[in-house]
Amino acid sequence: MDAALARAWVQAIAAAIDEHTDQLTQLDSAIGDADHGANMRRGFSACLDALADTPLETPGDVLVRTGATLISSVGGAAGPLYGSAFRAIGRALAGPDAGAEQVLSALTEGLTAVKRLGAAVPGDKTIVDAYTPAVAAFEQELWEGGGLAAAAAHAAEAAEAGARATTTMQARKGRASYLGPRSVGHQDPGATSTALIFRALAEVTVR
Amino acid sequence: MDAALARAWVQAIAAAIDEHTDQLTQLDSAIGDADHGANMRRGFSACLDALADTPLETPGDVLVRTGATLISSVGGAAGPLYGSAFRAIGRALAGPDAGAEQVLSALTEGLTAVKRLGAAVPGDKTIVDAYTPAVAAFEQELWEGGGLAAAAAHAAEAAEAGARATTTMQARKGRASYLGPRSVGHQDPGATSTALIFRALAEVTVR
Amino acid sequence: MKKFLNSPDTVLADALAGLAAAHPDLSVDLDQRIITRAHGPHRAKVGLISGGGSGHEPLHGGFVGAGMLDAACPGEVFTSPVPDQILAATRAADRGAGVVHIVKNYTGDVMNFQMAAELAGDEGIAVRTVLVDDDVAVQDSTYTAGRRGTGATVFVEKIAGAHAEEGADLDGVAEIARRVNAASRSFAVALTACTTPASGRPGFDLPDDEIEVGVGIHGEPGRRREKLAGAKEIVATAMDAILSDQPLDPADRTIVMVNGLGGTPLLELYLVFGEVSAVLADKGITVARTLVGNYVTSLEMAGVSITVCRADEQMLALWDAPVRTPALRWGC
Amino acid sequence: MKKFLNSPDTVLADALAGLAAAHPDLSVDLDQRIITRAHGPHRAKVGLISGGGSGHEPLHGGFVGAGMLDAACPGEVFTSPVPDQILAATRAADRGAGVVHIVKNYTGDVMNFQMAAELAGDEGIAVRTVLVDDDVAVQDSTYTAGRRGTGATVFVEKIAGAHAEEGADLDGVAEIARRVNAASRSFAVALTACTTPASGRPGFDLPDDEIEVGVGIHGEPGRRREKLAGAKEIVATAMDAILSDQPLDPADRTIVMVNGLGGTPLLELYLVFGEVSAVLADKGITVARTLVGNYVTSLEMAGVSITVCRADEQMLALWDAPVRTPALRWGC
Ligand SMILES: Nc1ncnc2c1ncn2[C@@H]1O[C@H](COP(=O)(O)OP(=O)(O)O)[C@@H](O)[C@H]1O
Ligand SMILES: Nc1ncnc2c1ncn2[C@@H]1O[C@H](COP(=O)(O)OP(=O)(O)O)[C@@H](O)[C@H]1O
Ligand SMILES: [Mg+2]
Ligand SMILES: [Mg+2]
Ligand SMILES: [Mg+2]
Ligand SMILES: [Mg+2]
Repeated sequence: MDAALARAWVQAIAAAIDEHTDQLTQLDSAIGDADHGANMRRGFSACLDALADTPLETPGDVLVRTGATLISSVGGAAGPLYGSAFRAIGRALAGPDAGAEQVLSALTEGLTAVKRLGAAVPGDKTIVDAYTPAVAAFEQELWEGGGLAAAAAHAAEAAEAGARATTTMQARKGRASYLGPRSVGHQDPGATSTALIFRALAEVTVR
Repeated sequence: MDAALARAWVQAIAAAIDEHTDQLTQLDSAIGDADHGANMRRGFSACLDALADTPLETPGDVLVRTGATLISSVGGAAGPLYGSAFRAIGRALAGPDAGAEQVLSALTEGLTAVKRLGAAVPGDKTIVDAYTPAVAAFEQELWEGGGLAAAAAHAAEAAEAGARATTTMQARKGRASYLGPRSVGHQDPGATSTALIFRALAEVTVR
Repeated sequence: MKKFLNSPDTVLADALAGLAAAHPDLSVDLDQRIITRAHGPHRAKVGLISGGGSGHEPLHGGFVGAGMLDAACPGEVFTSPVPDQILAATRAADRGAGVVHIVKNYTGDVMNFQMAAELAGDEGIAVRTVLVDDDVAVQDSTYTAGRRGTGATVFVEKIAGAHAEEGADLDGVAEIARRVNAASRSFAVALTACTTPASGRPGFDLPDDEIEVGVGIHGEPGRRREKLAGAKEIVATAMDAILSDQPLDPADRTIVMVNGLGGTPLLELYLVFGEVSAVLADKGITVARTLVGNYVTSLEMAGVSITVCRADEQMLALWDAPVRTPALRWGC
Repeated sequence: MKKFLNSPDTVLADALAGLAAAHPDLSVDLDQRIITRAHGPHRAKVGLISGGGSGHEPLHGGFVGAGMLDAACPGEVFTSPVPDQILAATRAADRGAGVVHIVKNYTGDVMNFQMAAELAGDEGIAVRTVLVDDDVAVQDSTYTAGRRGTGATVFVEKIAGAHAEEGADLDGVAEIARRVNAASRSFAVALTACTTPASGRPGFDLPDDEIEVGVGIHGEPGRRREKLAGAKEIVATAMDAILSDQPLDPADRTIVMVNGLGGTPLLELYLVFGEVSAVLADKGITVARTLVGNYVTSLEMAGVSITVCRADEQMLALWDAPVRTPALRWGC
């Protein structure tokens, strides 16, 4: 992954979020406060602006800047969580062009950042429930000899499955936890946006 | 009309209002503030209480007390208007038993009181539009040789026709006038309650 | 109908009990249904009372206190009080210097207050009646009951109250009250209807993309229906109505209220105020004092009224005078 | 969606412009999105800031002023502010004596304030964070994000604000803020959902004869749904939840708030307050101070929250201390 690919990834996320803004908001409406779509759109459109006029050399620079922009524009739970994740991913991608293995460890750093900040574990009905299986699938594919594109494709599928699997969970973190058993039966908005983020990675890596 | 008949009239009005409370309120909802039914019910149920424990000798005493009770319990436009009307009717029925002619002039006094206080003329879409034809029909029937019961029956019919005729009028008095042309197409609540009052008179005079 | 109540018949009684419990500075007579100051005034001053239907809270009970009203008499929801009640409030407010009745111009209010004023006169209490009729949505013509009294009531009660407090005589208090009314114009727009406890149903049905323009404060439909528009356009409509009725020029200083009708979030009221102040700034008119909030409501109606008063120096000074009521308080 | 707005994307910016125009006592930085006092304080004192999503007005901007907050940082509707914004508010509030962050306990608020506190620490500003978590509808367990912060925020901001004003040091202000929070419990009930500008649709569908019990202030559904009941029963449910979590005894003195969630008429809030005060009177518990009105709202949601604080002498004295903000004002 080079700086151009990192940029392409962020642009692809922005496009996906734009397309799914309403879906994310309606998911958040059912078990939260109906702002996740607007939050993510505001954040990634700010990222596009932030990246537009700056020459950045490494994928790390691009993604650290993406994380910082998310933190300073999103707010809510998603801002710090995704912001920290992208900053951590970026920090782990210092060179001009990272290989698939390095991308794996960067993604893992991102997950660690999310878990450290939010203290969620798998099963809590959060971002972590999409992110964890995505990283595992990414790793598995590399282990089986696949390249970046194949790993990303598997990660996207796993993230989507992970997001779907949140439907039957009872939330134990974030706003949805206030609903207790009533949170069951709805897919988690954050896990859903995580799936969009991995799908975007899969898309740009095959190009 | 003696005191007993006057009492019976007030009781019959109370029963009729009770039955039509919701209708009056919904009419008032369309072109006013949705309280005419509740206002009239509160007023006439207070009249029942006020009359219950008091031996009153003349129909005038009964109806003056009815008027005073309406004034002190109804509020809104209907309270002073109907209150003044019944006080005026009562004041014109001093003796123990009034003949049909005397009832006519008492009813006329009531109408005069309404018009003096409210300054409405026929066509303004108010109580006056039911009251005026009712008194005219009452007089006509007496003139044609009818008695109290027949006169009251004709008055009731005329009041009902008068109330219905308010539907096509544009209000020029009371709250409905704020609606301008939008007041057209709805029957006036006050004219409707006036028709109930005359219908009640017709009912008790035939017994 | 979804409301916090025990029974439609006891709404007013129950709410007055709560008002009494909430405000030790008020004295609430639950039998006579009048609200007076719990303390003072301990000297002769002109009494100031107002009343009208309930459902407009904090009007009028929330404006009883030092610097504003001496007593309020709330009727049933959207129903003017009865003469007995108004008379009781008049007596309570009378300290020998006479009493001013501030009456919003509605047929029922006017007639009931008039009867009470006659009764008070019979008892030797001097009464002056001041009619408030500021709503430019209604033409004052022989085809209407005259303009409605709405938002300007707050301005009249505050400014006349301060004048009474500083010792003005009966005619002086009535005179400034009339001047404030004459200098004030209001216009209101509703996004939704409201439901009275007695009716149980919304006063009108409004499609999702339409608004009622030129509404009063009794849940009635407005002068006309329009398509929902942006805040800027809606404010332009309202300000046009207000400013074409009483043109202002750059030298004028104003008191401006953006008032919620009960169901509008404060966030939106501020947004509306922003548009109002932009319109006035554009014309070079000074906004000298402001009120943004729920002051004259129509139960839970989502809507907003705008009131503009062209204020002279005396009015501004009296506006700034101390006031200590549940709903307006400053300077003490 | 029916709202007074120009575009869902500009709601906050437009409302802040209106807030700035409405209150000369506030200074509103439209770029940084922070609200500070326009005048003073002119001496070193502990700074007090709070913030959170918008849509809860008058919280928090309406509580900026002498005797209460030094600055507020409003996020987008129902979205906590971002660290930059909180940092800007922290800087504006800092007069060398440190700054207390009053944070309602929501995952997003907590994380953003924590990041801002770290950044402020890097700049040498001493920050103490006080979490408000008073809502007894949520269990504080590993199965939830902990109790939500709701109505008690007003009590914390008022009392800690007064303590800061009288010169208490950073730890002293944080300590009393924590004590007020620990002594306060809230519970809320909704009759209707609310609609955020970004979503355009109500947060939930509620049949005409059902209510949401145990709601928060972000338009989310509550803990459970119940049949609509009379005010007395609804209040009994809420007071049970509050008093079984923190039993009070007759010697206790309380500050009680009956707070409208935005779309409830004041008439009904008073009615609810009457029931609350009857419950407390029944148990011999003294209501020493009261607030009835819209203080912590959830856009136009029809609903009510009840907050009870067991107040000691110091808290009551600080409650009574002068405050001069748009939404709470007395003693000056
Ligand atoms: N502690 C946490 N750890 C990981 N993810 C979380 C946590 N809390 C909340 N989330 C995620 O954040 C999402 C909500 O984000 P958003 O709606 O933008 O913020 P907010 O909840 O503040 O309104 C949830 O759907 C969930 O996936
Ligand atoms: N000036 C008037 N003269 C005669 N009748 C009037 C006048 N104004 C109003 N009314 C009658 O009063 C009725 C409304 O009564 P009600 O609803 O009880 O009082 P309010 O209008 O104060 O709510 C109207 O339907 C109309 O018939
Ligand atoms: Mg959310
Ligand atoms: Mg009516
Ligand atoms: Mg009425
Ligand atoms: Mg949020």
